[in-house]
Amino acid sequence: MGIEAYVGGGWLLTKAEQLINWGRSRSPWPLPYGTACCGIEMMCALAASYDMARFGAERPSFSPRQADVLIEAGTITKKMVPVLRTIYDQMAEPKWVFAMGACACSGGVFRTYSTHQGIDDIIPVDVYIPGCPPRPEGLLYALLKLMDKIKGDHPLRKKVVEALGASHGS
Amino acid sequence: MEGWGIIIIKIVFIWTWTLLIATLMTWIERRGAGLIQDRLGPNRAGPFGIFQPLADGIKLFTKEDIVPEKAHKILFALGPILFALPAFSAYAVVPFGDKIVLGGKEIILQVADVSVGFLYIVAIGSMSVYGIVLGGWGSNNKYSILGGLRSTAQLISYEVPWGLALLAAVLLYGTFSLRDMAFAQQGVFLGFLPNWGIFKQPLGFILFMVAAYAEANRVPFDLPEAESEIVAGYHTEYGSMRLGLYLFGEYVNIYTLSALIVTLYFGAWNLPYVDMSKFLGPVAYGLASFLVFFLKVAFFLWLFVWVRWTVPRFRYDQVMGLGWKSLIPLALINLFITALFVQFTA
Amino acid sequence: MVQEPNGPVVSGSGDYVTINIGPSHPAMHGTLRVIAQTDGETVIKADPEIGYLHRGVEKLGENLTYHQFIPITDRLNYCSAIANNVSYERAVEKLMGIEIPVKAQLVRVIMMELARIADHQVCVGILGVDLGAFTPFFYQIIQREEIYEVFEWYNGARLTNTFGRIGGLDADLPEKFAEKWPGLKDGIRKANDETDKLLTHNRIWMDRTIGVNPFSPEDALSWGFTGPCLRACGVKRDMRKNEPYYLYDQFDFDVPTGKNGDVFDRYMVRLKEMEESIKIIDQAYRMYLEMPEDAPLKAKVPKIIKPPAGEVYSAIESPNGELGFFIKSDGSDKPYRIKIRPPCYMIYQAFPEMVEGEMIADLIACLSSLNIIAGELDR
Amino acid sequence: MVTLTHYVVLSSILFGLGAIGFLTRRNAMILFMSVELMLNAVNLMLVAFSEFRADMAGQVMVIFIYAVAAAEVAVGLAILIGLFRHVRSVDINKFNVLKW
Amino acid sequence: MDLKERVERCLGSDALSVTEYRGDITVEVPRRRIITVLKKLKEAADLEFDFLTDLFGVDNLDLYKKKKKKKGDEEEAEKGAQEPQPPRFEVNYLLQSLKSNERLRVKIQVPEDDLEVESATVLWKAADWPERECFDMFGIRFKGHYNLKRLLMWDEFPDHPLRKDYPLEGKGEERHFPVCEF
Amino acid sequence: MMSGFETIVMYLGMSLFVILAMLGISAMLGPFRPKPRKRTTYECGVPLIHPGQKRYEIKYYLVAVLFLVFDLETVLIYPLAVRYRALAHYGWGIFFEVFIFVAVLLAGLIYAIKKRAIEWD
Amino acid sequence: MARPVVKKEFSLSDRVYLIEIIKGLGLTWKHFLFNFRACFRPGPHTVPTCWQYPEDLREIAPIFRGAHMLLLDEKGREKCVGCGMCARACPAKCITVKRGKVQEGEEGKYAGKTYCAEFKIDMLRCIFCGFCEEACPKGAIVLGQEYELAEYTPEKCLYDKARLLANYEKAKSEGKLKPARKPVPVEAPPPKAAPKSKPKAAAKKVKEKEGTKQA
Amino acid sequence: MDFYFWLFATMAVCAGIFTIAARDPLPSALGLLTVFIACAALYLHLHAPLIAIFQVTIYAGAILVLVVFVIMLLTSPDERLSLLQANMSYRIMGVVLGACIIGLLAAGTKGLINIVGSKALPDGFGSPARFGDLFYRNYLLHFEVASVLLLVALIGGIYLAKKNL
Ligand code: SF4
Ligand code: SF4
Ligand code: SF4
Repeated sequence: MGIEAYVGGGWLLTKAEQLINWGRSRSPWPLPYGTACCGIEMMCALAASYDMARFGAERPSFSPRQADVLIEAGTITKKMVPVLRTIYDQMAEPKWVFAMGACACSGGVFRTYSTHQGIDDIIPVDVYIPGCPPRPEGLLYALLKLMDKIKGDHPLRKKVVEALGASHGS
Repeated sequence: MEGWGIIIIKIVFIWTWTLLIATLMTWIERRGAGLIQDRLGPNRAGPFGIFQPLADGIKLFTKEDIVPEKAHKILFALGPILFALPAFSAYAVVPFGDKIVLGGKEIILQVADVSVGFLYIVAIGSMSVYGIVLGGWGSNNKYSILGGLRSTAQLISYEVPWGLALLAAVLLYGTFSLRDMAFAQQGVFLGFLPNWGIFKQPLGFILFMVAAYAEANRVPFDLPEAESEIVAGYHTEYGSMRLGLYLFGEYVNIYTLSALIVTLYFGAWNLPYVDMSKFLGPVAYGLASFLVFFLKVAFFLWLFVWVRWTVPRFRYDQVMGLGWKSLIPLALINLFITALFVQFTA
Repeated sequence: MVQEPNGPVVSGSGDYVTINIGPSHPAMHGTLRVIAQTDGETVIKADPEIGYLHRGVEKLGENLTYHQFIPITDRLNYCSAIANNVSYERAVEKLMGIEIPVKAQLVRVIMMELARIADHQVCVGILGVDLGAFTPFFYQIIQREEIYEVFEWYNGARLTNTFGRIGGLDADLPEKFAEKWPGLKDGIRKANDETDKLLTHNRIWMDRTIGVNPFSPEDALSWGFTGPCLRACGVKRDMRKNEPYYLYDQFDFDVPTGKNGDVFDRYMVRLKEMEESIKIIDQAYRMYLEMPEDAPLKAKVPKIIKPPAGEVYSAIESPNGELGFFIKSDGSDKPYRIKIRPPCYMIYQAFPEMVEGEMIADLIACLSSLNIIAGELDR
Repeated sequence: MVTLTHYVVLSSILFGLGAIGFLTRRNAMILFMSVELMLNAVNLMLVAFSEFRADMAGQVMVIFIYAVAAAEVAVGLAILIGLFRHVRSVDINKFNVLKW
Repeated sequence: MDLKERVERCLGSDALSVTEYRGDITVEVPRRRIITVLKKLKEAADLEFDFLTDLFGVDNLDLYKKKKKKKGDEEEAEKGAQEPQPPRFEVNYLLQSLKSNERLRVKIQVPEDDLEVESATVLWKAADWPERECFDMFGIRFKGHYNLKRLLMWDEFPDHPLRKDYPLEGKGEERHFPVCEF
Repeated sequence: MMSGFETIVMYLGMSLFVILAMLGISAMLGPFRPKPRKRTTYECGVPLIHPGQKRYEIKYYLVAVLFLVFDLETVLIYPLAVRYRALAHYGWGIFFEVFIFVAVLLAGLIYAIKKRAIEWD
Repeated sequence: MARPVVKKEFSLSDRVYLIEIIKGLGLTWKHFLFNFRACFRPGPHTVPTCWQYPEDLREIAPIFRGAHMLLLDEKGREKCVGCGMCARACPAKCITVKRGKVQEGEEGKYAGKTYCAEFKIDMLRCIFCGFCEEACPKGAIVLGQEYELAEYTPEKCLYDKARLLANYEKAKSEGKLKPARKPVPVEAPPPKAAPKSKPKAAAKKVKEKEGTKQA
Repeated sequence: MDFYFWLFATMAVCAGIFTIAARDPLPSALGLLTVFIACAALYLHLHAPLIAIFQVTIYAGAILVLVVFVIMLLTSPDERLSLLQANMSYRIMGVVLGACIIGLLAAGTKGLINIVGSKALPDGFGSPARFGDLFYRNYLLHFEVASVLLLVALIGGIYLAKKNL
C-alpha cells in the first residue's frame, strides 16, 4: 500500500527491518515472572548449565519498562490476575509473552476455585510451553521459536502504518 | 597550538573511542560474568557474541518510549540527558597518550590540556548527581525516588573522600594538569620502584579506588540500582534509549575513572624503568604510549567487572558509614601524610 | 484505576512512606508481597500478604484419589519435591498401617537428603543473589543440576519427581546414582567451600548478615518455628533426632545449630546441614549396598487405595522444617480432608516481628534467609 | 566589544530578577533560590571588575562569597525544615504564626 | 504412665473422649473450654505440650450425609432428621511437647450456627495465621484474634472454599481486573 | 588561555548532540501504541499505595549539609595545594595551614558522628 | 521486643575489608581462567558446566517423562484398546478416549478387540506425571523423551491420535524408545496377621466411636 | 568573542526568569542550575577558570544539591506548589522594586567604562598558581575564618535539623 514510497526503497526497508529484527531477537531481556515451580526451572535456564544469556536474554529486569519478554512461569491464581495484567500493560512495545508450564498455559492440574485457567485470556501469549515444569531446554527452544517469530516481523512498516493511522485519526 | 582540524579530529576520535570502549565493556562484562560463573555469556550474536552490544543497542533504539502518566515530564526527559552529558564529556581533559608527531606537527594525545583540567573532572563529577536525582524524582515512583535519593546521597558522600584523595595527589604533583602529573611519574622512586603515584600514595590509591567504585555505582556500592530492594532503582521507569543512556553512561564513567586511576597512580603511559621515547620513533612512540595507556586502563576496566561478580553489596547505611567514618578520616590522614612527605622532600 | 481489595492495614500517616514490595519484585520470589511502612530506611511495620499462589491444593486433594495426590505434593515445596512426596506417602501409609520395607526406607532417605541438599543450595544461592553476590548462586546451581540428573534418572523428572508410591517405591536406585555419587559429593562440597570462601568471611557479607534479624529461641518456639530457622536460634531440634523415622536413629550425624538466629546463622546452619546430609547419604548408601539385590521395595498394597476411616497426622523433617500431613479418611478412595502443615507458613507469620525496626535491605535478606517457598506457604 | 558595562548590566539584571523573585514568590524554596541568584549576580560583578581592573582580589572575594552562601544555605534550610515540621507547608505566608 | 492416661488425668471431666489411632492420641474437649484446656496441657508438669504445631478446621458435612445414605431406610433417615445434628465443623489443635516429643491432637466441635471459638493466640503466637486461614476457609470465627481477616483469598471473596458444599472449581468468582484490548 | 576551554565546550556540544541524536532516533524508531493503562506507575503490579505522601528522611539533608561543607573546604584548599611544593620552601607555614584545615574538617566530622547525623537507625 | 542483641566480633583480617575480597578475587579468577581456556576447546561443549542447547544436548534419562506416544506392537498394530484407564488415572483429567469396536478386516491395524476411536491429550494441561503410563494395562501409552514442545498456538498442543502415533514413529526412528519398566520387588504379605488386622480393628473402633457420638 | 558573551548572557537571563517564574520548585532549581553554568562560562571568558570551576563544583554541585534535597524533603512530586503571590499589589510592588534595582544598578555603571581602561592582564592572571600565592600571602586569615565559618554552619545545620527529629 505504498509504504515503501514513504520510506524510500523496498530493499533498504527490508534490510533495515532485518537489522532491527536481528537486534530484537538477539537481545530479548526477560521479565522473569516466576510464581511457582516453573520459576525454579526458569532459574535453571538462566543459570550456568543452560545459560539463557547465550542468546542475549540476560539482565533479567523486573521493571516492565525495560523488559521484552515476559516469561510467565508458574501458576496464576485469581488473586494474581490483576497483577499480571498490570505488569503486562506496563511493558513497553514490542513485547512478547511466554506461557511456561501447564499452569500458565491452562491451569494444569489445578482445576480449582482459586486458580486462573490459563493466562491467554488475560494477556496474549506468543509461545506456549507445555510441561510441568518444562525442561530448561524446553524454555530455550521456546526462545528460539520466539526468535523465529520476531524475524518475521515488520517493525518499520508497522510504524509507518501506525503513523498514518495516527495522522488520519486525529 | 594545534589547528582546529586536529582538535576536531581528536574530539571525534575520542568520542568514538569512548563509545566503542563502553559498548565493548557491556560485552566484556557479560562475557566475563559468564566465564566467572562457569557459563558462557552471550556468544551468539556475531563471533564470540561480540555484536551483542549492537543487538542490545538496536533493541533499545527500537523500543517504545513510555512516559509514566504521573511523571514530571520535563524532569523525566532531562534525567538521562543530565546523567549522560557529564559522563560523556568528562573524558575531555584526560590524556590518552603522550604525543604523536605526524607530518611534522606535534599532536598532544589529549583533547584539552587546560590548566585546571583536573578540577574540571571534579566539577563534572559533581554534576552527574543531577541526572540521577532528577530522573528518580521525575519518574514519581517510590522505588525511583528512593533509588535516586540513595544514589545521590551515596554519590555526594563518596565525592568527599574522592576529592580529598585527589587533593593529596595535587599536593604531591603540584599541578592541576593531568598531563603534567603523567610527566611527573617518569623515572624511578627510591632507586628501584617506578616513580608512580601508587608507590607514593598507596593509601590514596585505595581510597580513590573505593570512591571510584562508589561513584560509578558499581558493586559493592550498587545500591541505587540494588535490584533486590528497589527493583531497578532510579531508572525503574525508564525504558528504551533513555535507559540506554543510563546504562551507557555508567560504562563511560567507568572508563573515565579507570583512565583517571591510571593517570594519577599508575604512571599514565610511562613504562617502568624504560623510556620509550628514547628508542622509538615519534610516530611509533605516540602509538606505543597510547597502547600502554590503554592496556593499563583495560586492566582496571576488567577489575571493575571482576570485583562486581565477586563481592556482595553493602547495605545503605553501611555504605554511608564506610564513607564518612572510615574513608574520610583515612583520606584526611592521607592528606596529612602527603603534606609531611612533600614538606620533607621539597 | 483498579480498586485494591487487599488494602494495607498500615495506614499512611505522618512522615512515613509506605513501600509496597512485591508480588512482582526481584526479591519476593514472585508471589510474596510485603507492605512495609518505612521511616526513611527503617521499617516501622511490615505487613505480609500471602495467597498469591493459593492453588486450592487441600480442596483438590479431597477430589483426587490417594495416588493422584502424589504429583500435587510435588508442587508444594517445589525446591525439594521428594520430601513432600515422602511426607505424604508416609502419612497415607500410617493411615493404612503399613510399614514399608527397609530397602525402600533407605532409598527414601537417600533421595530425601539429596532433596534437602538441593533445597539448601537454592536457599543459599538466592540469599547471595539478594545480597548482591551472584556468583555463589551459579556455583550452587551447577551442583544442583547434577542432583537433578540423579532424580531424572531415578524417575524421569527433574523437579516434580512424583517420587515413590504409597507403600514403597516404584523404582530402584538407578545405576546413575552409584556412578555419580562420589563426584557429586565432591562437587557439592566444593561448591559449598567456594560459597564459604566467597561469602562467609567477607566483611561485607558479615556486615549484611551478622546481627540482622536476630530471633530469640523463645520467640521462635512460640511462633512455631521448625527446621533450620529454629536451629539457627540455638534450639537443637530436629525430627530426625527427636522423633526418628526411617532408620534415622541408625545414622551418625550432627544437628548444626546457630547462636543468635540471625541471617548469618541461618545461612551457616544450611551450609553445615548440607555436609551432614552428605554424611547421611554415605551411610545410607552403604547400608543400601549391603541389602540383597532383590529385597522388596514395596509393601503389599491393594491396587486401589482405600484406607480405613480414621485420622492421622504424620510429619517428617523437610528441608524447611516440620512438614506434616493430616489426613482424614472416610473409608473411600479419596481422602476426606487433607491438611498440610507447611514449615514456612509458621515461619513466615513471624516475619513482621522479625523485621520491625530493621532496614529495608535487611527485610530482603531476612526473607531470603527464611527460604519461604510460596508453593507450600499458600498451598 | 564586550565591555565592563555589559557585565554590570547583566549582573544587575540577574540581581533584579533575584529581587523580584524574592519579593513575589511565596514558596520558601524559591525564595532561597532567588537569594542564590542575587549572590551569583554579585559574584559575576566581582569577577568582571577583577578582570577589567586586572586585579585578582575580586576573584578571591568570590571564593569567600561561596563560603558565605554555603553557610547561609546550610543554616537557612535547616531552619526551613524546622518550620516545615510545624506548619507542614513551604508557603511563607503560613510562617507568620509566632507560636511554633 | 502412657500419654493417654496422663492426658485423661490432667483434663479430668474436660476430656470428652480420648482415642488412640495408629499411635496418634486425640482428645476431644468442649468447645467453650478450649483455651483453659490448652493452657492446662501447656502447663501441666507431666505433659508440657508447649509447642503448637498446627491448627486447622475440618468440615464433616459429607460424613454425616454419607452415613445417612448408607443406612438407607427411611425410618432411620427420619430418626436422623429428628436427632440433633452433630456439630458440622471441627477445629483441631496439634500440640507437641518439646521435652518428651510426644504429640497430642485436641479437637473441638463447632456447630454451624455458632461459629465462634476462643483464639489461641493468647497462648501461642503461632496460632495467628492458622486461625486466619481457618476463618478464610471455613468461616470459623476466632474471638480475640487481633487481625481476623482473609488470609489466602482476596478480601471480597464471598464464600469459604474448604467447606464441603463449595464446589472444587468454584462458583465462578473472579477477582475484578481491568481489561483493555491486547 | 582560552583555547583549551573552547575545546572542552566543543566536546560538551558534541556530547549533547550525540545524546540528543540518540534520543531522537530512538523516538523515531520506537513503536508508539498508547494503551489505557500502559502509562500507570509501576508498583510491583499492584495499584499505588498512598501515592500522595512521600516525605523522605531528614538524614539525606544532613548528608547533603556535610557534603556541602566538606566539598567547599576541599575546594578552598585546592589553590593552596597546587602551590604547596613551591610554598613549602618558605618553611612550615603552609604545612600548618593544611594541618589546621584538616583539624577543622575533623572537628566537623567528629561532631557529625557524635550527633549520629550519619547513622541510619 | 525481646530481640537478642548480637555482638559482632571481627578478627583483624575481617576488619580490613580487602583481604577477604582479594581472596575472593583469586577464587573467581581461577574460575575465569579455567573457563576462558576451556572456551577454546573445539566443539560446542566447551565450558564443561554449560550445555549449549541447540547444538550440544545434555544427556537425557531414557525414562524421562516427556511427550506422550501411543505404541504399536511388533506387528505394527496399535496397542491401545481404548479402555480409558489412563484417562481415569490422570490427575489433570487431560486425556479423552473414545472406544471403538474393531470392524471386520481391521484386525491388522489394532491389537485388541477394541481400539481407541479418538485419543486426545491436552498437553497444556498434562503435568507429565506418568500415571497414564502406569495405569495402562496394555502398555500402550508411554511418555517419551521429547521435550521441545513449545508452540505458537494452544490448538497445536492438543495432541490427537495421529500426532501421538507420529511421536512413536519419530522416537523409534531415533532409537529413543523407553526401556521396559522393571517392576519393583514387592514385599510378601507379612506372615503374622497382627498389623493387617489391626487397622481393621482400629477402624471398627473409630466407627463405633462415631456411632456412639451420633447417638 | 562577543558571540560567546551574548550567548551565555542570554542563557543566564532566560534561565533566571525561568527560575523565578517556574511553578514547581524543582524545575526552578534546574533554571538556577543553568544560570550557574552560564555564569561559569562567563567566568571562563573573564579569565577566571578557577572560579568557573568552583562555581560549578560548589554552587551547582553542592549548594544546589542541598537545595534540591530539601525540595524533595519538603514537597512531593504530586503536590504542585504553585505559590505565586496571591496579592496583586505585592506582585506589582515586587516587580516595580526589582525593576528599580535593575535600573539603579545599570544607571550607576555609566561612569564605569572610564575607570577601566587597560586590558593588559599580567602573566598567569587567574591561574591556579597565582591564586594559591595570593591566597597564601594576603588572605590566609580570611581563609581560616571562612573555614571556621563553615564549621559553624555545619554544626548549626546539624543542630537545627536534628533538634526536631
Ligand atoms: S506447570 Fe507444573 S511446575 Fe509449572 S508452576 Fe504449574 S504445577 Fe508448577
Ligand atoms: S492407552 Fe492404555 S489405558 Fe489408555 S485407553 Fe489405551 S489401553 Fe486403555
Ligand atoms: S502424564 Fe499424567 S497428567 Fe499427563 S496425561 Fe498422563 S496421567 Fe495425565
